[in-house]
Amino acid sequence: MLAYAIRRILLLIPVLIGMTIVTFSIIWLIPGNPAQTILGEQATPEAIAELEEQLGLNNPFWVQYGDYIGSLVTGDLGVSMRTNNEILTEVWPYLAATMELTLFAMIFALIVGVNAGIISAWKQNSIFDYTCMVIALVGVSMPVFWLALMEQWIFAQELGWLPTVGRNNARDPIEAITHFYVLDTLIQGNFEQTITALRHLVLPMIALGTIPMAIIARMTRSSMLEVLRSDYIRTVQAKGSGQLIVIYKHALKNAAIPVLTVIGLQTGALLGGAILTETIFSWPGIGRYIYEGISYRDYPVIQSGILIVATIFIFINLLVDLLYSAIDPRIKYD
Amino acid sequence: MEQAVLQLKNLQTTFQSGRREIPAVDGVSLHINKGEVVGIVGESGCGKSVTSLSIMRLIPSPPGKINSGEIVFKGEDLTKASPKRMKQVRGKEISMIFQEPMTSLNPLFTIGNQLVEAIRNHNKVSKKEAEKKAIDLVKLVGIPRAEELIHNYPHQLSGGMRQRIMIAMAMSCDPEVLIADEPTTALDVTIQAQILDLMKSLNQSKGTAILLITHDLGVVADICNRVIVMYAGQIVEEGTVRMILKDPKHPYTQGLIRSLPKLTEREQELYSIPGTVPQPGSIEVGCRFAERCEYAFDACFTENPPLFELEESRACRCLLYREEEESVS
Amino acid sequence: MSAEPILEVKGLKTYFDINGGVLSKKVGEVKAVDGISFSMQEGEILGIVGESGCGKSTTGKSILRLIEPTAGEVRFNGEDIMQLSSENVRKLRRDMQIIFQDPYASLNPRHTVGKIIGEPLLVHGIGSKTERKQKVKELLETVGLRSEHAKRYPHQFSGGQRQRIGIARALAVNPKLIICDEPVSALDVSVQSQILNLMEKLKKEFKLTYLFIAHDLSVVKHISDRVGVMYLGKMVELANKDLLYDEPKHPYTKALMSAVPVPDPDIKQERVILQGDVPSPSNPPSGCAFHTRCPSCMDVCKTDVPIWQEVAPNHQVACHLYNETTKEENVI
Amino acid sequence: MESRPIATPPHRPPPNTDLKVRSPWRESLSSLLQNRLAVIGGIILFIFIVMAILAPYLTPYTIDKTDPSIRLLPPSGDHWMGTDDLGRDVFTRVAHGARISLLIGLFAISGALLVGTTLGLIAGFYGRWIDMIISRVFDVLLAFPSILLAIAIVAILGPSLENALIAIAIINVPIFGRIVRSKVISLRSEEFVLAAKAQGMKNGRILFHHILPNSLAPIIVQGTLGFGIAIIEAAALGFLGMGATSPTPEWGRMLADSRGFIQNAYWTVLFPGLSIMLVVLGFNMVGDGLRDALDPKMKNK
Amino acid sequence: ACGGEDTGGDDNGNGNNGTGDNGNGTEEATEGGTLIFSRGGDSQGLDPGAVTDGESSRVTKQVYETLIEFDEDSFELKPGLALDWTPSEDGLSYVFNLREGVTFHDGTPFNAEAVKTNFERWGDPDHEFGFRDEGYSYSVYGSLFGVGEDHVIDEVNVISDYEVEFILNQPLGAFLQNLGASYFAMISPAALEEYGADIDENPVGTGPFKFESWQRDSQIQLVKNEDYWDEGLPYLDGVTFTIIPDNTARMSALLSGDIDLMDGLSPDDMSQVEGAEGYSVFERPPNNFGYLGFNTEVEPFDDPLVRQAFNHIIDKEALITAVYGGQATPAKNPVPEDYLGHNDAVEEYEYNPERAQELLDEAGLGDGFEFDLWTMPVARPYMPNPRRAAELIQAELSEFNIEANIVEKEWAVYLEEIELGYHDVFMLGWSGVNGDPDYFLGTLMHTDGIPGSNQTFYSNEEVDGILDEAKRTVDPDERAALYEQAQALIHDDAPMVPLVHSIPILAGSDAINGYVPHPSTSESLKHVSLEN
Ligand SMILES: Nc1ncnc2c1ncn2[C@@H]1O[C@H](COP(=O)(O)OP(=O)(O)OP(=O)(O)O)[C@@H](O)[C@H]1O
Ligand SMILES: Nc1ncnc2c1ncn2[C@@H]1O[C@H](COP(=O)(O)OP(=O)(O)OP(=O)(O)O)[C@@H](O)[C@H]1O
Ligand SMILES: [Mg+2]
Ligand SMILES: [Mg+2]
Ligand code: NI
Repeated sequence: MLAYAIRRILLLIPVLIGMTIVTFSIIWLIPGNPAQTILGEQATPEAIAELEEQLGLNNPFWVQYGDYIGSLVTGDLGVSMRTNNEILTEVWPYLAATMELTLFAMIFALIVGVNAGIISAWKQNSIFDYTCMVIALVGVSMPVFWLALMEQWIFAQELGWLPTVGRNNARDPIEAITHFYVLDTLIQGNFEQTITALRHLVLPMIALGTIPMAIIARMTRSSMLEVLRSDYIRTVQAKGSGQLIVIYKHALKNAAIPVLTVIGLQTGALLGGAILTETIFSWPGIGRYIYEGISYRDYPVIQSGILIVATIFIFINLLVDLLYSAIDPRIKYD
Repeated sequence: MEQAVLQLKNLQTTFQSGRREIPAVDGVSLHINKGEVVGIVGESGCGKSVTSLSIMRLIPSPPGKINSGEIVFKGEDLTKASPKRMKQVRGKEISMIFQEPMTSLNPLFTIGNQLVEAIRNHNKVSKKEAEKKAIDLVKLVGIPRAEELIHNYPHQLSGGMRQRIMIAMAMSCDPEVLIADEPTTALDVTIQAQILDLMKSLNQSKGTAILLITHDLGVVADICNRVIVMYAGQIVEEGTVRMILKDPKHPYTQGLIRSLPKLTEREQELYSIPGTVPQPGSIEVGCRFAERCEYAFDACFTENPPLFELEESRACRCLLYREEEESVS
Repeated sequence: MSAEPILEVKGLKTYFDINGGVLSKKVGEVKAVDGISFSMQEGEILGIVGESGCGKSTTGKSILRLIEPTAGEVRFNGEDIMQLSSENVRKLRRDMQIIFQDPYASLNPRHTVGKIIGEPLLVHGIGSKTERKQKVKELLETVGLRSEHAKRYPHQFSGGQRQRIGIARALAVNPKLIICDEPVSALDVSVQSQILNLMEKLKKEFKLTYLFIAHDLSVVKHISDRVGVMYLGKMVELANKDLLYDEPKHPYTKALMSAVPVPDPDIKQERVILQGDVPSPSNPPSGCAFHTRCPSCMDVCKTDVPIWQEVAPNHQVACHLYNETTKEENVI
Repeated sequence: MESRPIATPPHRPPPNTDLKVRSPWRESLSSLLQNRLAVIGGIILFIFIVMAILAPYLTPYTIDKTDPSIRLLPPSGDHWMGTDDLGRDVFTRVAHGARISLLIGLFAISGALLVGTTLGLIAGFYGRWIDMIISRVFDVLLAFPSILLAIAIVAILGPSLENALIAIAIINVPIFGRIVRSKVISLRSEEFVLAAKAQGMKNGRILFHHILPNSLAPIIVQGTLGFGIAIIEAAALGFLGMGATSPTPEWGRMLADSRGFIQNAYWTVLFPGLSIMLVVLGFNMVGDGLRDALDPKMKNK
Repeated sequence: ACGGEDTGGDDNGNGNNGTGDNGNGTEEATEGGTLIFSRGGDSQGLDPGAVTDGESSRVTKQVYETLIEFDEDSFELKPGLALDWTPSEDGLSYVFNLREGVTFHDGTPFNAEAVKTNFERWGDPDHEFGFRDEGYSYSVYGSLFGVGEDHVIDEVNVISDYEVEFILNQPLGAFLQNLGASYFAMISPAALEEYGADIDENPVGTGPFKFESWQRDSQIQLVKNEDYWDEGLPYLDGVTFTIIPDNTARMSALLSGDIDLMDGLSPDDMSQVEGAEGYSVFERPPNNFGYLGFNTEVEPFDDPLVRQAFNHIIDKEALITAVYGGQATPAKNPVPEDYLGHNDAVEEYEYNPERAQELLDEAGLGDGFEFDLWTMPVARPYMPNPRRAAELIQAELSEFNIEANIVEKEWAVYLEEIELGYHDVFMLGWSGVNGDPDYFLGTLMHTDGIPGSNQTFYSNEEVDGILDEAKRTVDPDERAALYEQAQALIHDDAPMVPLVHSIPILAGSDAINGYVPHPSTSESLKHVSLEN
């Protein structure tokens, strides 16, 4: 298990290096002068030239890449050009905001998706099954941003049930400790604020979680069906175990393996989809951070932002892989 | 006649295919006596597995269903049993092992866990006791190091060992009937010999009746008392091992036996039955073997031959024996 | 027996690397075929039997260089195949063909039967288009199918019919040697005998030589002239079939013979039930590979690899029981 | 054998004369046509394709003729989907948008398919270091959430429809590449490929006559599903202002531009979004159907 | 209230300090409450001199104060941290009397030294608090007071604790006006010392509100400065600036009571706000200029006839209806109305397709042509929806068979490339910061602005001469005359199509009293109060 984990981590190294090359060259290739952006449309050319010099933007590619890797290795993600702050420290609130959102979205997707999938597979070809699968089909076809807009329109603007945007109520701002607001309010014992934080989470969570939910539901159903047809399930039935044991002990664990893969992959989709959801719901997360970085040509922020997201993504997939080997004893020995 | 523990009466099991219902098993009647070993032989797709799964009421539904007939187990018709009752029957009174030892155990649980589950399904015992029982069972099927082995996962075992575990699991509650669906087909001959040996000894020591499904007549000769030959969803011939192997009546059985290359005799050319097994449901009238039969005559294509009782525990579904039947009765 | 052998295999070894460990390095090897030698005369059928995983298929494929062997010599008509360039091997394949076990997997599901059978002709540049068509028809009839079948796709055929198509394909280029890798083990008995008969007929008709791989002893016995028994990558015994079946010498062969159930209630033979399972070829036992299961195992078997020797005319065995020299050496 | 009276020449039914040639593709097609959802999906797609082709003839309006005097009119007989803030007919724009979305999907997916399949074939067939390099590149590309990578690529190339298309093609390359690679690797050890080799075929022939046609099923399925995904991705880029430029009536772009009117003029937001969803739904339904129809597991055995 | 202050000053100060003007009843102003102000984007930084964006000055305006302040709703000057000021005859020196008893939020006193430190920080390239190595730059300072050789402020001398003298090396007509710009606000020298380059996240000024916290892309919290020199002010306990990028979403947040005041109300949503009980709309006086600029160096836009034709083709009224929701006035000059020197006599090119066709025929392009129309990717106060505007213009031009290919670039690339002249025609605008016409004309139309702020590449020696002279002239009337003359010339050359002076709109709850939007986009909220 440990050897397997180490092996998997070592295998990540070339990917990580590849990623840094990609992130770095993306930025290097982007047209536009960051100095101009920093100074804005009403800046003088002299000021721009001066700033370029300071930022070392005139060095050749490999020198800049070398510097970049050099500082990455020491844990230095660079300094945001927009804010002049260390990205490593600055990024946390954004990251936490995104993580809170994606976490909730994933939990939502999992709870709804897995259960819908199980029941659909169990009651194959029932009305429930058909309804669920049609909903799931529509779900996977849903453009996140449109869903988000529609939700906002209907539930926030027309019905006024839930807040339109943001993470908390500006009148009663949540005091950030970990920047996971739900957690923070719980730590502080301010349950009223917990409710506020949760209310703000509902719409973006559903918007972001719908596609993974649909995909998970479909995946759970099909892998459940496949497992339910397998020989060992027949064995379990033949020895007289009850339906619940068949489904929840034997079938689900086996069906979980492909579902886990989907979850790992969907986390990437979530992190990517966050950029859209966060834009619509004014969620100050990493997606917005990168997006703002792009429009300000904030090179270090784009580089590091994308790198952070991609790293999280591959580590989640690593986690999924390790989880496999926890579930599936065959993997350890491979 | 001895007392039958299990009796199938005119069992028909169909599968929905598009709009058609295709009978995979079409009017099978058979019985198994206490402590007896009955073999079912037949070519691939003739309905052997469907018959056995029907007994366990494990036909995947949809698309399959038991259409008609009775499955009488000790006087009780299992086709009418509630799911709860079936849960009791399965594993405790009738148990089953399957062809593929490689895929028949859940790969994600230890052997011990799966054995314990089987034991605790029918016996109110603590986990500890169940585990002890499991170790005993593993020992019973002739695997050394049982204490260690129950902590292993199926993939750590060889095919033969897995099949032994399957047998152990099936024997965990001393069932009255053990259905074994091609238990050795996937195994090598030397391993097959081990498994057959084991089954024989269990049959002798515990008196478990065994319904052995196979397509290997050699296996039948080795272990069975009585043989049932199936062809295209129907029983075509039934009799004791000796009768069937030494004096087959049905042209199909005859052909089958003649087409086997024999280890013990010398032969120039093998006999072969022309043609192939018909798709289930493709023949509506007439003898299902008629197309391949060298003795077929006109009536074979227009009449459905019944199963003629030829002598005690001997029957044959062939119009050639009509007069004989008539004369006998 | 004086003629040049058509196929001569000497010390053939095929190992597969096992990769693993942290950096996916080679951590071991599967000795799938571990030093096999035999030769075949033209027109002969050599059967090879053995338990699953003992390396039968790998032997067959290695001879054709479908799998690159690790070491050894394969002489076909006196020419060492192992030394040929891949282009020459390609050309040589006109003379050596293979029929596979699985009639479902060995035919390209997207090609018509006509294309499947005609393709070898095409790639070897045999005949014009119409000639090839004609040849395909002939071949189909030769193997007992109808010429109209050429337009159909494999999935429209039953297993036995598919195996006939596979045979027709192998025959298309008029090969001299056909390696049959368990051609009947996926088939039902009644169909199996059809195919066996067909193969025998073709052999006579086309003066073929077969290397016939199977795990069913009775099938091998039925069809072969000589039979080799493999165990764990090694040949343990090779003899004329009657000799082998009547007087098996190697303890493994004996056990194997006795384990085959005979469909005759009158024959109740004494079974030699072997203990345990076949060991893994990635970690074969020392000495004689069979010593872990051998009922007549001696000390020497655990340490020394028995040599492959002729103990009787046309009867080769690798077993210490028949090795006077080793015995003596051991005694000393 | 017992001597049984053998009947007069048995008149057997004529042997099975069903010699209808049923190619695997035809069979897949007919099973596709039996799949109700797939047919519905096909109909949806057909409607959108017709709409795309006939877009200029469906309405008397053009996509760019502005008329502030009729801005933000609700749906009516004249304007089936109302008008937008510049007084343009929303239906006309949605219909033209179908053209754009379908073309984006078509080009992005064909590009990705071509490049991905080629790379996948090479990697899977030749193995060794080529496979190693190509696979690592795929790994790296797949390590980025796709939309993020697309955004980054558009940022390099500059926002425009063509560049969005290129970005979407690039992010889809490794998806196709991987599928093809793994399919090729599994096919490489299939017996029929080994048989082809044994018959003395050259690599090129094996690759293009045996491996490629048998890898098509997953490529087709992924192509269909990917088509829908590409349309969503293009719309997402358009929504973020990184895709189509004005006055191109690209759906995502239309959504972004009309976002502010959702309360006053919901139709400007509802219809473009609904169109995206329906087209993608159509592709998903057909793709699912194809998957079932082409799934080799359902056939042969 | 805010009485009792000594209205110092000369002709510029008009002593109108909050009482009277705004009828929102200062007397019954309730104290307390936190105002939630929501806008579309975050501030870039909170060092007023180092930022150019409105979202930053909106906040710094609360924390910092300038020597001279503008009147509440215009660019009229009035005392700020300086009570009065005396220019020398030749316009080369100014002496400022500073307000006494003012302390920075960190407790250090505001005095002449502080003024000197701040100005030197902006003007001296090597100043220790310049933080230029950390990426700081003072670009507005540079464009208003010049950099390097052109630097206008020669010296800043401390005469006494509360008296400071500015020595200029040439007269600068807009000098005092410049000082009113929110950029030149006084930062505590002690804080500069303490925070160093982090000063832009730890603002310490003298203003009515103190900085409390800033969560990037989320919110900025300010709290009341209890020690504010203007007794009794501010009324509010604090101000929170939040961000909701989308205009409509922001409005619904307002209508649901989540926020009190919002910037950037979409004109199409005005009716909603007006229809809602308890909310109203605020209009900000126009102080900007949106235009369609030609690259006068490329064909066919080097031909004034074509440029004039475009002026006749574009229907500003339609533009204003469709894109500005009526919230804009058509522009005929670069300089906004009400500005010193705005030439009202210039006769606007009216919407006249026939005339346009004539001009095009005359230029030999009657059959149409094709060109690239560069469109801004972001909304600006002068151009709330540039894409829509471009689509409209494109549609109008297509009537003349002129095909405009809309080109979109990312904002930074856009700015960079139009400076380099890659474009044919582009859209842009300009916002005033100091209420002075030079900031519009000198930057946009002078040859010195090439390459740089003059992206039309318009170069007319005569205009250059007039603008140079006006810049050096101190007398307002003389300057006005010169600028009017320049505008007439520019109008004839038509290097651009002046589109609009837009009227940005805000919306707020009726609980807000005393809020007066200032033309410069940022206003102090010290007179604002919230009814509970
Ligand atoms: N789940 C199913 N759905 C549809 N048809 C089925 C199903 N299971 C079995 N059948 C059909 O029922 C018939 C009998 O199948 P069965 O598995 O009983 O054959 P068998 O005799 O056990 O063959 P084998 O020797 O290959 O195991 C076959 O023709 C098969 O097509
Ligand atoms: N490509 C491969 N890579 C690694 N190991 C292999 C490979 N092919 C075969 N082996 C191993 O080589 C050994 C011999 O395999 P082979 O297929 O030759 O056996 P076989 O005798 O044909 O068995 P069967 O009767 O099951 O067909 C087995 O242990 C197998 O696991
Ligand atoms: Mg079966
Ligand atoms: Mg094999
Ligand atoms: Ni006979």
